[in-house]
Amino acid sequence: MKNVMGIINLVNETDQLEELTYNRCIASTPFGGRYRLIDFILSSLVNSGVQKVCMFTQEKYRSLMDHLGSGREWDLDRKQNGLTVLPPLFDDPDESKKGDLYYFYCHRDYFFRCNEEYVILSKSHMVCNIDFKPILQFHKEKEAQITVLYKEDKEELYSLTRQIKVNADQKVSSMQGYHTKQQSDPFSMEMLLMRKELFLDLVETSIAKGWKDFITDAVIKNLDLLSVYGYKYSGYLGIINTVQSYYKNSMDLLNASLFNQLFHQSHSIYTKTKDEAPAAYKSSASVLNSLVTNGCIIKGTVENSILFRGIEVGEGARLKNCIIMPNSVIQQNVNLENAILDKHVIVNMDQEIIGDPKMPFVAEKQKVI
Amino acid sequence: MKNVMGIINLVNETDQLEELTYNRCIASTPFGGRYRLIDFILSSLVNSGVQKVCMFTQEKYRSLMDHLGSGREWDLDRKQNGLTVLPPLFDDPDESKKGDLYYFYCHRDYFFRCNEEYVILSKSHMVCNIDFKPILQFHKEKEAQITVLYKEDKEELYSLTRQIKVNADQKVSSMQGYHTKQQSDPFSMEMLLMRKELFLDLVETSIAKGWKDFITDAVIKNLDLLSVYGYKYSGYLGIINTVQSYYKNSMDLLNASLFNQLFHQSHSIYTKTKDEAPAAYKSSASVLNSLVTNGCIIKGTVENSILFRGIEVGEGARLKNCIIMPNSVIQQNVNLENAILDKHVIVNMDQEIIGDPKMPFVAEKQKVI
Amino acid sequence: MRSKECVAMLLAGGKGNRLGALTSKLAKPAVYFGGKYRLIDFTLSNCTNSGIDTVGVLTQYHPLALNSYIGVGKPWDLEREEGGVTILPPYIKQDGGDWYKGTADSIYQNIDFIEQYDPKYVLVISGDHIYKMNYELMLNAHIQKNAEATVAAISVGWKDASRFGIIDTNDENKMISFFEKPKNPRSNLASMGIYIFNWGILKKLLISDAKDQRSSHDFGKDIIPKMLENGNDLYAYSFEGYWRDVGTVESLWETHMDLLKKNSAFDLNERGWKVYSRNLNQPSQYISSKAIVRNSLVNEGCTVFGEVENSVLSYGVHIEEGSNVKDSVIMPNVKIGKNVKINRAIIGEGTIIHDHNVVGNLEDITLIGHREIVT
Amino acid sequence: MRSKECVAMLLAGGKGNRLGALTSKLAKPAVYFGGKYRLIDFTLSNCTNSGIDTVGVLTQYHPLALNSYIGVGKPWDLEREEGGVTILPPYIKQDGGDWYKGTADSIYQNIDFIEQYDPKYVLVISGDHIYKMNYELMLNAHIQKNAEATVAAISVGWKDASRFGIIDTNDENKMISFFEKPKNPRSNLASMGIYIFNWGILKKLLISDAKDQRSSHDFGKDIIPKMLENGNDLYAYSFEGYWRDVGTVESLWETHMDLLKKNSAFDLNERGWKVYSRNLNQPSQYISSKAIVRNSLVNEGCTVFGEVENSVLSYGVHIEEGSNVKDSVIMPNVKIGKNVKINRAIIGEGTIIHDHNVVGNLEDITLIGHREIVT
Repeated sequence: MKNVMGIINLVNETDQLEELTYNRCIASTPFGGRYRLIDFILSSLVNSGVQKVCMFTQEKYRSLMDHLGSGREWDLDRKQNGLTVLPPLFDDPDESKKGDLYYFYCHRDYFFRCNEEYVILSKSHMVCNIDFKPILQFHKEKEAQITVLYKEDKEELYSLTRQIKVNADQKVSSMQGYHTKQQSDPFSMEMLLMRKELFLDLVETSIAKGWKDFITDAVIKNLDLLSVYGYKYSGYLGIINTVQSYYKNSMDLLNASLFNQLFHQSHSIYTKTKDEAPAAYKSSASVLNSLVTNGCIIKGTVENSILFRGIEVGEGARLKNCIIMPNSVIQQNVNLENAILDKHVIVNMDQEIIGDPKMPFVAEKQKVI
Repeated sequence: MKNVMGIINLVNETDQLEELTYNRCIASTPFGGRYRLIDFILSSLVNSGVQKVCMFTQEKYRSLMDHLGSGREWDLDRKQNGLTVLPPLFDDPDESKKGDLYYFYCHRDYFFRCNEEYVILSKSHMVCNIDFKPILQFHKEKEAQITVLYKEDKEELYSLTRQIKVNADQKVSSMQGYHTKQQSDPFSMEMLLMRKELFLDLVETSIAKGWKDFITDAVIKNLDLLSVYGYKYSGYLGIINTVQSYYKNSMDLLNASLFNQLFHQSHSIYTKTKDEAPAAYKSSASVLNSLVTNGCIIKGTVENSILFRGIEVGEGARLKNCIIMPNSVIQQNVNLENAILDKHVIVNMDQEIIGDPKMPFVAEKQKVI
Repeated sequence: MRSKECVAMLLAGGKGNRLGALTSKLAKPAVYFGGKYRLIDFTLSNCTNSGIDTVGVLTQYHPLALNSYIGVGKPWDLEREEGGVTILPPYIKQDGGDWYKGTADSIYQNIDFIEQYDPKYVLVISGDHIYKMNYELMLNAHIQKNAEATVAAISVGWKDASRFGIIDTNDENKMISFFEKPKNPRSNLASMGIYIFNWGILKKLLISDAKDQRSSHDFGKDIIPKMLENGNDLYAYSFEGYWRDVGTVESLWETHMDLLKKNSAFDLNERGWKVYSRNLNQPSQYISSKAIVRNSLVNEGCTVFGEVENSVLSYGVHIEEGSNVKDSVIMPNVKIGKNVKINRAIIGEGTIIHDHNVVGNLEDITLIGHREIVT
Repeated sequence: MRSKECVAMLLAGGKGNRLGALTSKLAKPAVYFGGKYRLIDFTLSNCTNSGIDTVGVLTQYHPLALNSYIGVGKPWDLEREEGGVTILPPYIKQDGGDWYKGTADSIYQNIDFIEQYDPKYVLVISGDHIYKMNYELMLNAHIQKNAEATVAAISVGWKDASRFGIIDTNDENKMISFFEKPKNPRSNLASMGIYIFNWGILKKLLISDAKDQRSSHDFGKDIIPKMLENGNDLYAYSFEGYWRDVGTVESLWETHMDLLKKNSAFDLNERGWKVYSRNLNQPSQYISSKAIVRNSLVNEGCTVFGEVENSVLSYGVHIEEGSNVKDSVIMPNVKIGKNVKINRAIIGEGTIIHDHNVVGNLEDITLIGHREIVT
């Protein structure tokens, strides 16, 4: 995979995560106890042997930069190759309305300097642990110009996806806009493999036509002209672009078999690490069917919940179906159900909050309840 | 100096560097063959034993971030302490008109979390190699509330400075606005030492009064109320905020004794390093009174000039009184006098450019001549 | 190279025979502790938290895991442009090579390393103690007393005193006598094996000690007694926190149990005194709906389907349904099958315990080594 | 730990006796070269540029400078989360310690290190050669030939052949014979001391060689001849670039002079094949208005007031007015006074040469060691 580079495109990601993304982009949203969404695609690329990754950022990316740092945790802090962040090159915010194609176009010099033959284009809202090697293999065997990853899923997803139709010979015959998925139709994972040359070609010709969006315009409008193949992915996949889908996919991790599919593969998911002591379960603690992270000190009852690092759960407190992000404090005798607390939230003693199981209560960062 | 933190304030730095700062801030302007201006204050702080430095950035700081990276080269890549960049917290560009006081005010939480007793407030446009330890000593001895560094210089500076009056007992009696210096009056180095508490106090009360600028408003308008002392600095100092002062101070480095004052002290100036081979002087090379950096390949004649890294000087080419920034190429038989070439400039064969010795010719980044 | 006021020399070459199977192919300071750490983390974190940024680590026994673990000291904030952590193995000189013959000899052989930094003081510490100590305060005391050497000391129970180096001092903490493992101890003030020396004096002593054929080249047995004999000014520095030498299987187990006590004297979560260690990429711990976890420390990467009580689990431990782990220390990546009972045991890294086994008893601490398979 | 296809083992324990004063307290691979580098930079950069990301460095002779220099390999882009550079000194095991007795023995003693990565191939290289080689191409040839071992080889002048290990091959590059320093060489194809082995086979050989009392535990003298004897499939891999073993003062000097030749066969500025090294914080070099610098390589931190011709200056060299340095190699921080003449000399690090001295002659290469003072 030395001749493949990764492009992570954070421009115009569909975002209905509301409070969770008021001050951050989707890519830096905490997920799964100790990760941020970006970790999954980044780790997948690195584990597949990709050594060069560039990332197009658009807005609210300060916490993402903090998280990524020099890229060291993903082994992408390199003199040769490694991680490159490509921020918008223009100062006029109006220009950003021109869409991701314009972002790519402004940085085409960067691609000219890269020697890789192929690119994998992806977004950040797909939670997965993918090995891209068989996909390159498939791409070559089919002599495809573009390979799109897709998935079939019978379950209700609560997320917005792009429907895709794939023929018996695995050719893609149509791709739609973003919709809430209801049926069991296959949908695009928004991950595309193609030659770098074709990618740059499509960017240049589409810009000339006044088009804006790579997939919606450059790919879908050229679907007849290009040989686009669909590669069916069958591993774990979470699609996170609405609060509901965030909540559902988080809760799915409490299913041990899904958890193992995502995390206990031969390849790890990497993230920024912190110096926290092992989680301390005190003698009054009772924890069932939950994910717990280091730095937690638990004296109360925790059920069907995800605790990020450094959470304190006071004596007599009860958490059920909750997601608690780093460094939040749940004081004594609090009763919390169906809730998502962002970072550094404090819930004072004896409070009770019961959210709706379909639409959980969400507390913004640093809120005191 | 463990109880002193550095604050480098890049907000509203007086900038008449024209082409040199179209796409970068003063702090990241290349200087002295292999440095950027920020390196001097940053190294001075670190060499004095300061372990925590925060930096307020305003705009055009992308190349600065690239340069600083994780702060590793300055030994500021730390878990405890180290370098923190504090970018504007607001999205509305109008708010930036509120001045540096507002920037400080928005980040006051950061200072509350710091344990240091003193702050050293500085800007980035002073080229120097200062040991701050005697200044802290002076500050304590005088029981000063604020100590301002100042300098007397008989030479014409071509830069904009703030005049300062210091009494016989070293108390500061007045400070002026920025002017081109003509006489031999003492002037402020815009470096202030004070207790962190006083700094935060001044920020808060000045904001309440609708003031904008820390020195112009919070310090100068309170000069009667505060005991402000002046510490006279006598080492090398370059003040870079106009093209003329940039050129003059660069040329000054070709004076071996000034060069040694700045660089060959017991403390080094740190900068981001690159992997370049030693400079190669070919058999046709003739180099006189010049600074040359690694990665240069010299076949022509170089006189009274500063060559940054990776410069090629072709056979028969003549450079005189020039400053050539990284990776520029001077082809055969070019004749260049009194010129500043920014990074990646190419001067094609046989070209001749003679600038004015007082107002040198400046070529923007990536220009082809 | 800027000179450093104080350079730390960390002794990490010991074999740790009394830890049995745990150290058969592993240096003692690399032994796992507290669910997440290795023993050496505590001493290295002490250095960082005390502002000491130059540490030489003396290794010679099975150092591979230890060397890889330490690297250039990044996890402990000890990756520095000047100073930081340096691993100092024995080496061959022009006239041949010598292994380190004792604690003092290991410093003697690295005089060149210390001289690079031109320090005033040298701090000598060990990599196998569990404690939090601000060496800066000890250094301040050393300087204030105008001492030539200062030895950190802690009060121990009188019955244990004869297992330690015992210090007798006057009212001003000046050392009057020092006896290594005395039969009839004069005091219960025990040396913690932590020394600060004026480098100039220590250097001379090390050079003359190296020539002394009868010396065992040990700080406690040779250097300190010689200094007392020479009339040097030696002081004791009293330490009053938690301190344990985890030299035996029993003390390793007991020290773990101390962590689990209510209001434990040793808090791993203390803000302002982090214990740093190399972090591994492990997902959050998964506690199933049938699991019970009480009064325990559990690290990331664990999956628990059984019962865990009063125990410490390192990363990657897997415990299946119906199993019960009590009063035990489980090291990384141990896999425990169904209906297993473990009691008062230490289980080494990567060991697999199959279904229905019973490990441990109420009498002794049971030790199972690394990478064993209990069928 | 992910498995690695190929692990490199870099031999860096040699004493380098023939470099005299330069290696009296310095491992040979740490000797300065080319104004900016140390010898080991070339081999480590080859690894990086060949995509090999796991390198064990075997050290035992005066390793302090070398170990500090290598650190965790950051300058060579070899600081990796898995793999990267690991320093492997000799160590003490349960049954005592052994120094490395030969090149093969040093690998034998570190079988555990290699096994961690479960590699298919092991590349054995030395830290004291100057060359640029893409080991990936050699590995590809090894795989394609289905070889059990591949030895890199270069054509040398027939008169020099008896100084090398000489390889005789058939038309398909298969090795027929190998003789270490033969009196009557059968070919002029010399071994470069660069080997690729299938790890499974090498491991067995190393274990049996370790038991062989008569073996000198050396790759060239023992392992390769044994493989030929056993009928293993050994191939030569022909290398056609610039390659020098800088084992003597003369060859060290000559290799420097090669760098200065017009159209030198060895280009330090080659784009796409950077030679990495640890960078020091030194200002730009200052060439005064009275200086003459011609056909020379000069590193940062130098200040030149005199004449420099056909020479290489490392960082921090200071040459005063009226002095003339010709056909010489000046190592870091050398201070040369006024009216000094230096000709065909190598001057060691930190040496000071006072005014009016004359160093060197037209016959031999003159060597002045490190930190000397010539008054």
